[in-house]
Amino acid sequence: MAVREAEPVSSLQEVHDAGLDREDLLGIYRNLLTTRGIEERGHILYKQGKIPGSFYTGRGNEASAVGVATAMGPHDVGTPLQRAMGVHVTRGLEPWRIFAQYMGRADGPTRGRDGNVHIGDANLGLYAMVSHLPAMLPVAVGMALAFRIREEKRVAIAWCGEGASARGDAHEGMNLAGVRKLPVIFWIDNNQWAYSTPSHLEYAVEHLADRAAAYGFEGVVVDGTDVLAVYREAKRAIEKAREGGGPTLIESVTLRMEGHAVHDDAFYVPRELFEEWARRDPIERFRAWLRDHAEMTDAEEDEITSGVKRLLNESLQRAEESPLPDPGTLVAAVYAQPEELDTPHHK
Amino acid sequence: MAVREAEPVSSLQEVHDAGLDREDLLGIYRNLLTTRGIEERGHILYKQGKIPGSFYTGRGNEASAVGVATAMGPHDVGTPLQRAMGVHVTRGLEPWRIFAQYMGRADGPTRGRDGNVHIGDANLGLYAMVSHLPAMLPVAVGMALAFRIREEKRVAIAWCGEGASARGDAHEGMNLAGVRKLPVIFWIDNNQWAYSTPSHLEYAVEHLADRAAAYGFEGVVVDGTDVLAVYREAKRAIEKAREGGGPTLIESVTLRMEGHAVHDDAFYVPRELFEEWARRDPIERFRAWLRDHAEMTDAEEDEITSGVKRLLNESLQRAEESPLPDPGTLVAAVYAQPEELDTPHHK
Amino acid sequence: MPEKTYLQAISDGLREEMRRDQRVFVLGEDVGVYGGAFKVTLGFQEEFGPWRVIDMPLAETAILAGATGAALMGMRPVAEMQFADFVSCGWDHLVTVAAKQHFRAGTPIPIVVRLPSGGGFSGGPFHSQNPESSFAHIPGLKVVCPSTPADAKGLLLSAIEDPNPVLFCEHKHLYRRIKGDVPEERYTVPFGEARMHRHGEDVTVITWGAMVYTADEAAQRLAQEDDLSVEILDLRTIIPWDREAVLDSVRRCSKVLVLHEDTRTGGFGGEIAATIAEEAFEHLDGPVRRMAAPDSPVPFAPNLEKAFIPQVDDVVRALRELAAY
Amino acid sequence: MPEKTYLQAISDGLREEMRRDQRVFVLGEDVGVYGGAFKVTLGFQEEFGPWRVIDMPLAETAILAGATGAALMGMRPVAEMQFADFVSCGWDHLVTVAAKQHFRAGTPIPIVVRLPSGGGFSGGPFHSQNPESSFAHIPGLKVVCPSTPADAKGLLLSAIEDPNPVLFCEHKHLYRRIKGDVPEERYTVPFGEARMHRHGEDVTVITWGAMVYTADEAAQRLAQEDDLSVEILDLRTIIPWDREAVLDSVRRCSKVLVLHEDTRTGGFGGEIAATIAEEAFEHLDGPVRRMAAPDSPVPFAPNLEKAFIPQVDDVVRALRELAAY
Ligand SMILES: Cc1ncc(C[n+]2csc(CCOP(=O)(O)OP(=O)(O)O)c2C)c(N)n1
Ligand SMILES: Cc1ncc(C[n+]2csc(CCOP(=O)(O)OP(=O)(O)O)c2C)c(N)n1
Ligand SMILES: [Mg+2]
Ligand SMILES: [Mg+2]
Repeated sequence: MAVREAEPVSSLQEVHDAGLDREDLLGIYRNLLTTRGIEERGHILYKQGKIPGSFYTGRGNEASAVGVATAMGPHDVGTPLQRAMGVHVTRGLEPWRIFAQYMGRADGPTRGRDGNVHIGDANLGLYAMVSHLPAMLPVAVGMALAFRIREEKRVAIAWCGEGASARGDAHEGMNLAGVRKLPVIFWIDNNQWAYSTPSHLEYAVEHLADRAAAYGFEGVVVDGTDVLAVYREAKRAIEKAREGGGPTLIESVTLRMEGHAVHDDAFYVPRELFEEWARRDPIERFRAWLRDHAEMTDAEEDEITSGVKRLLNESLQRAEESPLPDPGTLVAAVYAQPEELDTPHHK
Repeated sequence: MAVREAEPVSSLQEVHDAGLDREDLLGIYRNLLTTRGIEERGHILYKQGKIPGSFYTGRGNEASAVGVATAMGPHDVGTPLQRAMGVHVTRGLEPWRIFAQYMGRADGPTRGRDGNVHIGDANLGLYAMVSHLPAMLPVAVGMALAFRIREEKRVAIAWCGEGASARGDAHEGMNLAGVRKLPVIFWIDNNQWAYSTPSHLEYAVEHLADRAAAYGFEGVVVDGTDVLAVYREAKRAIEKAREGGGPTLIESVTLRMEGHAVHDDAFYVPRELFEEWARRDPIERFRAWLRDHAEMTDAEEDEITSGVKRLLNESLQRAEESPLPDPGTLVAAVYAQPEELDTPHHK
Repeated sequence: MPEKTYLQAISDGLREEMRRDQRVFVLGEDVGVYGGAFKVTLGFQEEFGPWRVIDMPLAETAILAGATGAALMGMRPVAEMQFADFVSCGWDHLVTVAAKQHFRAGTPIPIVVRLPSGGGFSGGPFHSQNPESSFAHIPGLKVVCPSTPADAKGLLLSAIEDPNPVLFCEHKHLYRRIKGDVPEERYTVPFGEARMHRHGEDVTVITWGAMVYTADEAAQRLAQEDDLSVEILDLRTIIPWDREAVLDSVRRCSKVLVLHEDTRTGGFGGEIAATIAEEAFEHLDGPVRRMAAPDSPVPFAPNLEKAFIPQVDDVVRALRELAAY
Repeated sequence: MPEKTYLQAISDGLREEMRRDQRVFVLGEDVGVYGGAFKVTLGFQEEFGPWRVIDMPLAETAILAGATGAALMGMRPVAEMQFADFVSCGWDHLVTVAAKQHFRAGTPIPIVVRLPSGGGFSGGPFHSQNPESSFAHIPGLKVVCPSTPADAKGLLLSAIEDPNPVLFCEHKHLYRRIKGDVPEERYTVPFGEARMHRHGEDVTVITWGAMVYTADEAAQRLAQEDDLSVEILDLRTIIPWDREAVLDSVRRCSKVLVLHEDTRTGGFGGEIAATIAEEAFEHLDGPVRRMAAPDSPVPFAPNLEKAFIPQVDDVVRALRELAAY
């Protein structure tokens, strides 16, 4: 099976065909801005000394994250990673809780027990990542296994970085998904670097999407800065999986536009590469598209921009008011209690 | 890169071209017979209650094992598995020590500390397998890494079953080998079953050799019952690796002609499959070839057959005389002493 | 009440639970057509079909993470490791994801991992290990080691009900050797309650798994030959473990041997002995003795393995020494 | 003798050994151009080239098994885990292959695995763990936990010389915080010999790693405020560990606190406490006390982490209680 390289999206009609109306498009723009805004404010919080530990962002990856999350159905699930803040935003995690998480406060989704982007609200179908990459990928496969067993038309999305694709967990998960034709999408955010390590030291195949053939399913390469192409490819793969067509591996190509984390100035990335990809900034790119193809007005744009700004400012304030977590709850939090299984997820 | 399916070997000339003279051919026949003879006698020992634990053989896989071992150079190394007794035989492990190993005696290569085919004489370039499959595969890659670092023209062979190819270790090892173009051959003995599990529940690609493309190197499928084709493909891949051409994945197709182990009657394998592959018995096949193409005489054949029988009978006797291991040595054996590093291997 | 083998009790308990609860399913290597390496799930696939008794690829992380993912979606997976030893291949998943998910994310992971454990039949270094001590150190996991058929069934049902990852160590050497009465009806045995295997007054043995029977033989011999009264406490569950029962027994007998089949250094016996030394210090009339396998891999040859696994004679000797202290 | 940070001592020791011995090479994630996540190998690739300082794919089993394979071919690999926590991804290789190979096959595996360990700076559950207790239970591995710059260098060279797999736990919280005199010349610190960090008479603290400094502060405070004389023994190596030094100290002081940063249940402190309870029973004037982190993952928020890792106040309190016993 040959890898398919996805075309860019060029017309409003094409987008309509893929199931998005104009409101959806403006919503995507809002989510992109919110995503970047959260991470930019995160940087400020970090400089203010309010974020313990290190700080990771997904600058450059906003379109990839928002695009795929927009394509997910309400009952679909996923295990997003450190560069995929846009997934949480799109599925409705409130920004103030993300800020609270950054700062290790009681109202962060992990209540200060874990940090960074190790978040996921199960009520939104998102399950918190662990640092060990890509340990949640085979977990997403297990979710798809449950859907298959129960014959539910739900799909799981498993995120992975191009670097982490070298780990055995990626292989075991993809192989199982291929063997059992499970409804799971492997979403590889290929941002060309794994910390300081360039892709040619991580894998020796041209496109990671080529790997799909080794597991008996389809592989697609998409430009991760084109939010609509991302959406279209994600949608197609998700609906295919939903209808019993099995997994798809989608390699979404971007550049990690900052260091690995806040302490890393990415000296090892050629400056020209940054410049080149800055010109392909996913948000600016979509803004221009909306002006050209969807006639986004100045007023609409202002409304969105200022709405996002207001939301984030309020969110920051609310997060700062969130209390410190209670050390007395530490040990009690380790084990689940039986009644916790009486939730919609554990029905 | 497309998978190459290797042609059968049909003429003496072809074999000469691949570097084997008539003596070599008769030697291969002797090794095939010895390999099968060891395992047949193992069955008898087992029935006599002389083999503790379970008992595993590689019936049907003799040609695959002897063929690749014949192609290895004197300084090449490898990590053979449970169906590859022929590798040990070909590289010169004395049968009496194998019987001693089976019976848990002091003269087995593991001195009774490990059992079965968990053997490997480092002086012969062979390193003992562990049960956990395929944990020695990335170890073989590490051996190749050492050769690459020191710029030695040596090659490592990593064995793997088709079932065990589903494990993360296989992926991590192959990926590293591809990235660094290491001199290692991945030898997948595809005997169509992993214990009771058929291949279509282990992987969803047509040929496992297809996986090679996912790691940026060449894949070959060879008929594992054709010892000369096995030899030719192994030789080609080994010499390519030796000259800096990087890894090759060779999928050698056979059928496991017995149960997974002695306790398993393989009820789940269709009888017709056994019958079909019995007709392709690797030893009978090569015997016929030798008669047809290399004019093996009755006298030669008798000499080899009776020589093997004599060797094995003597070996059995010698093994039975081997003492029980000394329990007093147990704890002292756990850690190596510094002087053990003063060997050719740790120069 | 029917008498069953330890293996049959596990098999029947699991089958009944699968009949009762659609969410329970089995996944592992060769668990389907073959019925599992030890035949615990023999006939299950015929009854429940290939999507509730799933033959998995040879890939322990896929099995365990697959179980976790399915559990997060509301299933009750029971994963089988073909041998407990192979759980090392899924170690990262268990300690990194399964153990920590509730603490971090608040989502329970109700999975059971069945681990055919232990030695005694020349399985060698890779088919004989006891994994309970390694997992007992990882907060977030529960660890169960039944020794009787009735406990095996009752603890298995508790494990399936439990909202946390449970490692269920089945001792292979008990599978067909040990028989006992097993209630037909559904029942659970709670975690964290030790079983008083044998009442005694002079010295206590704290143990679990196959060593319960070794201790029992030793106790019988000492009762006859030395008129010594040995108490045997079968922990049954390692995490959580029944500190109160242990301390109570030690306070009564004042001398104690902690006995396990796993290797000594860093084994869970150390935790128990240390707890006794800290919390029952004033009640001790002698040093807290431990007996365990020596610090080596499990050897293959029968005579080596016998020297490795604590034997009745060894326990008798240790208890005599303690009694004489 | 120059003063160096703990990190500099490790870096310099490793660099000198690579200059001296062509067989020594480094492999790990981002160890080359980047110089490693903590910059221990900064500048190494320029000096030794890309085939002796190898940037590996993100694949811990490939790194560790790669090291083992190279070691079998006569190299002396020093593998870096980016954080100690990630060694869980290579657990199977270490416990199944590396630990057992010599016992089974007689082939030594001279590898060193560098493990940036420990918490104290909000690394959260996956960047703060202490792996020594888990590995200490696996026969065939050695486990080293230096606390001073001089020991870090000397033990690293011993680890490289050692014919066995050595897990070298570098405490991240000491990297830049702790300075000390480090001899310029090549020297080794032997395994299995504890370091007397502070002489005392009333009560002994057995500890290692960053807790040495916590214990030291507590001891200073108790000397001043309570006129209590606290002895501190820094184990330095966990496998092998210096039983004689521990027992000797306990026999002299008769009261003992075993202290570690890792979680309590199943932690190596249990092994030490149990050994003391068994072998120094008659010399004890009080219960063998243990102090360790509670049984939970390492929390992220600074106030939670402070409640988790034993603090000077906690140690002071425990020692006062012991002294008063
Ligand atoms: C198993 C494991 N090993 C090492 C690390 C340390 N680490 C964190 S991120 C990273 C690079 C990840 O690269 P990639 O998968 O491409 O994701 P990206 O950060 O580029 O989004 C590394 C090595 C880790 N998180 N997990
Ligand atoms: C990691 C691991 N899990 C499970 C097993 C148990 N087991 C032993 S052999 C085997 C099947 C192996 O199949 P394959 O790789 O095809 O090799 P074959 O036995 O067919 O030669 C299994 C599941 C094992 N050895 N290692
Ligand atoms: Mg990347
Ligand atoms: Mg097979």
